[in-house]
Amino acid sequence: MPFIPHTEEDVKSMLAAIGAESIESLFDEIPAELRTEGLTKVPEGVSEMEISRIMSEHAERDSRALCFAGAGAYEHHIPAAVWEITTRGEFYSAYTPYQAEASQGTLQLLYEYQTMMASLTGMDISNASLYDGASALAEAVLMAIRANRKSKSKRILMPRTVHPQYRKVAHNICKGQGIIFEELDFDMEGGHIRADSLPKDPGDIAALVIPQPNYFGVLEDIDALTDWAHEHKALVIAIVNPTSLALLKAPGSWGEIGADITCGEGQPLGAPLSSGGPYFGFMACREKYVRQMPGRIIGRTVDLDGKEGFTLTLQAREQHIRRSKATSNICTNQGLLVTAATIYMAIVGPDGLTKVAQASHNNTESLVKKLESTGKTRRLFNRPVFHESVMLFDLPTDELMMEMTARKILPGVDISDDYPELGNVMLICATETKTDADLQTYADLVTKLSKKS
Amino acid sequence: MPFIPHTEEDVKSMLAAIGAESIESLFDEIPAELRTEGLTKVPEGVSEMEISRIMSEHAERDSRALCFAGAGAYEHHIPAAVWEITTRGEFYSAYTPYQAEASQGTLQLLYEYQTMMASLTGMDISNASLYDGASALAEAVLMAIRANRKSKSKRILMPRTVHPQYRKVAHNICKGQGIIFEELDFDMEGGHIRADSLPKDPGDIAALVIPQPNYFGVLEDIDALTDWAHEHKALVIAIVNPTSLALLKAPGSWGEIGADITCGEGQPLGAPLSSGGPYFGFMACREKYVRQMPGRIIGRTVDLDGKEGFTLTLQAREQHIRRSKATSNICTNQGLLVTAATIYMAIVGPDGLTKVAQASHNNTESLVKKLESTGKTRRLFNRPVFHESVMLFDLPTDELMMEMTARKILPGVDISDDYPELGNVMLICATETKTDADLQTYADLVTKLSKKS
Amino acid sequence: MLIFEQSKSGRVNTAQQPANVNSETDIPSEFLRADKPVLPEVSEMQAVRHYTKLSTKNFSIDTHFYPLGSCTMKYNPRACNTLAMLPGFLNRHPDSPANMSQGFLACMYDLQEILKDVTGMKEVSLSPMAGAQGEFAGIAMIRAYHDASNGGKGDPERTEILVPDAAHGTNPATATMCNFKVREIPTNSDGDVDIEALKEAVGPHTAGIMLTNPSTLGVFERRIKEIADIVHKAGGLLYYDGANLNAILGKVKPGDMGFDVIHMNLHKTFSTPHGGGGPGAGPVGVSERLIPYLPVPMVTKVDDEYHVVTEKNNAQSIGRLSAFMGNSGVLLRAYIYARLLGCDGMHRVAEYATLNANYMMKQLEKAGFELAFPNRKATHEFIVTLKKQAKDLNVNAMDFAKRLLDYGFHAPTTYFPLLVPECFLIEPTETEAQDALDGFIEAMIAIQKEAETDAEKVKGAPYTLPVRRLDDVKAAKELDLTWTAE
Amino acid sequence: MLIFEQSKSGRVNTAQQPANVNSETDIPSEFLRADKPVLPEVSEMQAVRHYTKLSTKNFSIDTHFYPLGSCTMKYNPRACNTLAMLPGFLNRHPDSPANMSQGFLACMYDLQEILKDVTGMKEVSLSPMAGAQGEFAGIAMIRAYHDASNGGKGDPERTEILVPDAAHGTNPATATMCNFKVREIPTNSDGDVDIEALKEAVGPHTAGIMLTNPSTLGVFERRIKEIADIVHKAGGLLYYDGANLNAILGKVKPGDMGFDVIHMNLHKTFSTPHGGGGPGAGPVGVSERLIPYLPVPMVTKVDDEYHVVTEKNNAQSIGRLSAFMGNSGVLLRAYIYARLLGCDGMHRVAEYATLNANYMMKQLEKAGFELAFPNRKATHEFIVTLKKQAKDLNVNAMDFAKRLLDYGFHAPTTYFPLLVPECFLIEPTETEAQDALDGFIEAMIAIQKEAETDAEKVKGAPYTLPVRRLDDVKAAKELDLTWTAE
Ligand SMILES: Cc1ncc(COP(=O)(O)O)c(C=O)c1O
Ligand SMILES: Cc1ncc(COP(=O)(O)O)c(C=O)c1O
Repeated sequence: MPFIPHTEEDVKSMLAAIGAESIESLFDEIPAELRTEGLTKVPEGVSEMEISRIMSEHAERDSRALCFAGAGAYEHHIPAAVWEITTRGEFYSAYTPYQAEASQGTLQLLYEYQTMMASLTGMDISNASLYDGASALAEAVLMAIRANRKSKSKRILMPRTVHPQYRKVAHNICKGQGIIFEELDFDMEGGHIRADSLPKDPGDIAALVIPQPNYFGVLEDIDALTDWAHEHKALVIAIVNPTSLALLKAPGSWGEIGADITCGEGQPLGAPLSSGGPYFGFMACREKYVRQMPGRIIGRTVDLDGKEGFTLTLQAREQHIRRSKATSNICTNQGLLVTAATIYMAIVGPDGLTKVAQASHNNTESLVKKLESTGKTRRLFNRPVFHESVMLFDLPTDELMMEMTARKILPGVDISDDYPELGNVMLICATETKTDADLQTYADLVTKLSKKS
Repeated sequence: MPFIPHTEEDVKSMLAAIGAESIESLFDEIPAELRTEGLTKVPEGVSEMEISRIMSEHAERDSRALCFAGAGAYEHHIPAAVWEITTRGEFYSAYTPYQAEASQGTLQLLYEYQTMMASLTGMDISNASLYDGASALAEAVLMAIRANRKSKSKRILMPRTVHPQYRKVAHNICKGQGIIFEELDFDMEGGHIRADSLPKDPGDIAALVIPQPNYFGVLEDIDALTDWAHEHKALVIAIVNPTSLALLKAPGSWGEIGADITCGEGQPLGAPLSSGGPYFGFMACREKYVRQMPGRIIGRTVDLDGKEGFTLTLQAREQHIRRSKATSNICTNQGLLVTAATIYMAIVGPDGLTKVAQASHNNTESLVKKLESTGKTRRLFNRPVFHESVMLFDLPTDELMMEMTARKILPGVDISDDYPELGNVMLICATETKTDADLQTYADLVTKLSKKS
Repeated sequence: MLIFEQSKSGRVNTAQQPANVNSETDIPSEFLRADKPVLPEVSEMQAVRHYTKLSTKNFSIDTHFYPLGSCTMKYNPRACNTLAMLPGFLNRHPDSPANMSQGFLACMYDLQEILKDVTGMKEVSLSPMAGAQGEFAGIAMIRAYHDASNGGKGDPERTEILVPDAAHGTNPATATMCNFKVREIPTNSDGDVDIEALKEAVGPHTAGIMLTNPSTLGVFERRIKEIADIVHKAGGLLYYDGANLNAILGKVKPGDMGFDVIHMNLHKTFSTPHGGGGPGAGPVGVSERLIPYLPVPMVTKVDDEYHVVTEKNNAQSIGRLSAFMGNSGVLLRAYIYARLLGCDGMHRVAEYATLNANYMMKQLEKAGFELAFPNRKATHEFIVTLKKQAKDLNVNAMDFAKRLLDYGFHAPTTYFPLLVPECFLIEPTETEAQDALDGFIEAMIAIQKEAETDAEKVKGAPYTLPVRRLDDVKAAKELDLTWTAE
Repeated sequence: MLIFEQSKSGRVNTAQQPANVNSETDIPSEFLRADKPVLPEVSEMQAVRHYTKLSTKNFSIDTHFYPLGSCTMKYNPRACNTLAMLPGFLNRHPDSPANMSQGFLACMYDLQEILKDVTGMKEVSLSPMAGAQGEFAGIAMIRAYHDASNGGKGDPERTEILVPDAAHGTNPATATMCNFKVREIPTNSDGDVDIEALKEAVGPHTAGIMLTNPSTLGVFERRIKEIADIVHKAGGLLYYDGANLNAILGKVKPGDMGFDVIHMNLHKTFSTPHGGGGPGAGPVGVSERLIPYLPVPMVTKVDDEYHVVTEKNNAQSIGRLSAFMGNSGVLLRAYIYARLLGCDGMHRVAEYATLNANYMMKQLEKAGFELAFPNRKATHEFIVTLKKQAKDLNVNAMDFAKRLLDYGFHAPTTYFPLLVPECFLIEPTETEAQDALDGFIEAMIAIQKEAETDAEKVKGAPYTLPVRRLDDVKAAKELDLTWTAE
């Protein structure tokens, strides 16, 4: 019996202790007419040996492509130590640290994580994770509505330069509560939100979302946008790539007084691509908003002997205490990914992260140049980018995708569906994992393909 | 600086404390004329990211073949838990447990291992490992010479059914000490040593080596051979496959009084094929010979408070104490592999190991039948086998090898070089990892190839 | 010591940095960061040592019996981790087209099928990232269903979700997130829903009810069919909180009980790791009428090829709740687990989980502990109330919990459900051997003796852990949420 | 508790057994086992829990500073493990033909080249499985060389191997295994070989000398060239015990010092893990004249293709010492480590190892500890002698060692080399940060104070480990080497 340790003898002695005749009799409170005949579509059990082979074959089927796709999920090098430690049983198979004394490992790590994220984002405090970047944005919006005491509105200004899936998720999660998202269109030359295109008199708005870099990889005018929002009593929700923060201005320093809430996708910090998850959403904010923050927060305190220790705190915001009045319904979050991220940041360090960011930027710039020199594609927007760029191709992007993937190259993400006005565009990304030879391979293939067609 | 934590400031303060001007000056006792210009053939350092890619490419180049080779290295399923625990830092990066109090994890595990191996082999005691099966045989021979007080000779009877490489290693290691190996030839029908072919009056011999199963996979007449040796005052050195011992008679029960020393290759117990190593040699013996045993031995004892604990014991046999009079020069052994083996045996258990052994036997028998039914090959020997069999092919084995490996099938081990008298023979093995479909694939290919030629 | 306290400015791990990076950036300075972020500057070894040592300060399934009620802390097979982390799976970009994804999608499709069978629901979407997000998806579907009623005109009256008072906090919190009002339904003394109160509560304002069955009180709701009828008749839908699915796998299916929508906690029933707080996975299954509203993406199979279904294909869907396909790696682990168990193994889960719970319940009762529902069978969990101890000895459930840690056992769930005073919700799970159960029972008996003879000892626990009892009040009052250099 | 004490007859891990095995065996019963072997019958979780917990009872590099002299306990980069365990490497059968092995063989070939460069030797064979087997290979080559001298007639007079008294036990033990007599050479008060004694010892019976340089006394043998000349002139060869190679990487090459043969401990200098006692790898390098005798297999490269060299190709080889190619997986780890370090990194190893050792030596001296060789520079290690403490306070090196464990430091090597009384051989390695060194020094100072004020406390140590001081005498007298059921 897989994973069940009972011998026949155990069962007998346990039933005797219970005073029951059979295991079956323990289920006699379930009305007979509800009892099922059993499972019919679950296949027969296989041994670990068999499933290992099945899974290895599945994994090999989708095997490693040279990946130039980003769009919210980035291939970075992850030090081997990160997951070797993260998957140690004591982290991997522990529950949420409700019994603080028996969970000091996880709790101290989370406190360290909060410190790192607060510093990276330039915010006062950080929570201990949300599900992913998209849902973190949704939670940030709900939080902003609660936090902005100066505004009575449920209007959120949402640039179209925010990741399209994030916008959908924010909408899907927030719409029940009547939140209104008003889209801001972008400048066709810069691929950014022009500060001077913002309404002079926007009325009562709760918050403005500012992505940096934005979905196109482009850098927004964060200072002007932030100040504009604050002038109009709106809060600023920054949505950022954490790797970029080693290089780019922290949201806490945007404009005159900085953003109010920062959120984003934590995946670049040590989480493998892994088909889109598990990743983790991060969220940080100004101290004054801490009681509006969703998710778990760890505090440092002392024990009976005055010794330093760590514990979950401010639980009165959470569903298990506040129930229908909680700041969010989130309970299980993405702890293990935060474990990996913390170890990742500790190993890579501030200089390492800066180099990862810079190398990713440099590689992308270099790829863009190589691609442009094929004469078959060009950079669409003229603003500086972080590590992604929208390329306009001569040939149809679905054809490019088909031909390239057949050669085990993922050439980028086709964003023409989400932005039909842009034409044959592909969002490309070359992180630090790419060599010059890799970039050249891509460019050569473009040349070859376009010749063919 | 890879793996060096010093900052420039550290270096300065440390040099100041030492009173040295530079790191270089710390080397001034090395005569100047000996100082090297530096390394010239070591390539420039690469990052972990770069080496990861290099090694992944190397690994993929040799990627997984359907393996029907055995001959001393067997593909078995290894539960995932085995290496996940074995590579935990506390096991992986610990030294030999010289400080017993700080090594109870390793020591208790080794004590458990000794218990398991003693029981599997039917011997009284086991050491904590030697390098591999071949060198364990060499050590067993040297030990037998020391242990056999009734014999003054340095003659060892060594069947040709022992693994050819093991015989070479035993010879290479023992020849310095003047050990004489006398080979026993095998029966061409059975592929075994016939007890009735043994000399009536062999003279003074120190030991007889008995392999079970032998190199051909064939089961030897262990009882008769053992008793013959003991009649002639020779010790019996059993060399066995540990997986087979779940099914086959333990050396401790061979003949009237059992073998005296048992050794073998531990690889089947949880070590991956891994190009031939690291594996581990095991050795077990009768209690009376314990002081002749090479290698480390762990004993159970008590601490100052009377609490149970474990420690290295009988160290007076070892080189670090006895120096030139030690039972062997072995120091570092194969601890981590023993860790894996112990966890492997604990997870698989006695019934599991029996099933692994039986399934491997059944699969090999079934493969032999499928191959024979192609009409292009036949089983060479008529004696029962464990999980290997010598097959005589119609077509040349090097051709078979070439064609099969081109199709990612390793059809077995070509043993015609070591046994030229046998003709076009291949030693094949199908462990529990093979499915019926795998066996059929092999047979079908043989049919196809022989048609071609 | 915190990792920051081991940090030294200028220390770098060269092996972990991309080489030859031109650091003169062409990004205009207005976008750049001026200060260096407070990340540790430690060697790789220092980091390894620090986090390896930290890990050993945790209790976990791999080290301790962890009878945490409602959390299903059972063995997380190591193979599920190893196989889900094969490079082929880890390297797949979520936007890879279907031609590069057949291996992954096949697993997802098969998992959907398995979950349909297990729950008796008609269709399943895997994407919710934990139980609470599954709940959100479920309640959002209930809203979408009502909104589409009356020929698309909707049913704006249906503003209430009914929730038993024993429900998990995520249930009411979810209802609120979907803008429903929450109305609590009381529990009767046997742990069942108070049917009379339910009858009074339902009406044209009832959008639905959220139920856990077996409930978090550790008993099976026997009149579930009646409840379903009452709610359905009133025009409401039934939501099944699948946190306790472990108790009934292969015995009874939520679909057969009359539920319209269910979420599963794969990190409970399908033994994916809890990871010190996640990640989880909370797939949702629905009855026929809710199929159009399922969250995307899902996976379909057409002529042996697997495809991803998105908003484009399902216009009525409540949409996506994550940027990609939820916690894919968790779903892979659950799939592997399901295949390892197979049909037979899955039946046994509920059987042995129930056997273990009833055994512990009986042995604790024999030892003099008071059960919350002495007349009921335990399901996969049960409740002991320590209210007598609290009153007579001034030793409460928290004290018992902390003292258990000293005995090497993780404490059961305490103070939940809220309606049982000084409660211990105990869930041993099917993967624990009788020895572990007996060890726990003996510890409880020993602590009871201590409480009687030396209450202060129990109240001062734990003594043998990395820290003694922590000051939660100080933590909340003098917020210290990030480290700063002195 | 032992794993056997958790065992219960009839418990099986179904997931870990091949399915549908026909257990009616056709093997004749005379060959079959009658009894069930004493292997534990525990669940997978019980095994995981047991061995996970056991692991935490160890000190290790991943958890503790481990300044074990002569053992080079430095950080074992995790990537070396992860990459060496890629499925492509793990699944390769050792008898795979070259066409299925180019990836693996390329690594082995490159490693040979790197080791040649590092040692200054002409050719390298990777196959010995640890230092001691490397020594065996080396001494066997020296024997083969002498046997082939005199135009093949041999030199039967050469029966002696010279070994300094500070040598590691494997040196004399190896000489014995190769049937040489061992003659010890004394050390002078500065830690160098006593040259006069050496001159007296050499002669026509001298087959060779085994030297470690820097020696295990932590000092560099300054007159090495002179020693080489003396031995060579007498017709003997020089063997270099490479256990201390870490001290001189890139600074001086054994080949340039005049050595004829060397073994390396890759599990020291090349940071492959010690694994609680192995596996290691002990490749050997040789000067021109010993090339023909190198052990097989080796790897050659012809036209960009890699081939395995065996006895067939090298008739004079001392042959193979393992069934296959030695500890291949260890060699892979060493190769990865070498590539990560590269040329520059390798130079730095010796530099920072030496810096750390000299720093500790000076700080301990300042704190009042007595150095064995106060007039010498430390190499990568150095010796403190606690003979005064033993005499005056009755607190010996073992007591200091055990007490250090309580302070969270692994003890240095004690009582080796044998010629320094009450010695601590301290090797910090280059991967330790100054903080760790300072922590150790402070602990030494604290223990010294304890020894002065409360000697019994030190003598009773350790107090904070899983067990207190163990009774070794009982262990050896009342042998208990295997568990048996009561
Ligand atoms: C009864 C019940 N419902 C819902 C949940 C919420 O699930 P999750 O934590 O996965 O969001 C839990 C989890 O603890 C639970 O026990
Ligand atoms: C100086 C010296 N020589 C030789 C050896 C033997 O090496 P191994 O343990 O790898 O056999 C050691 C190992 O401790 C050593 O320190």
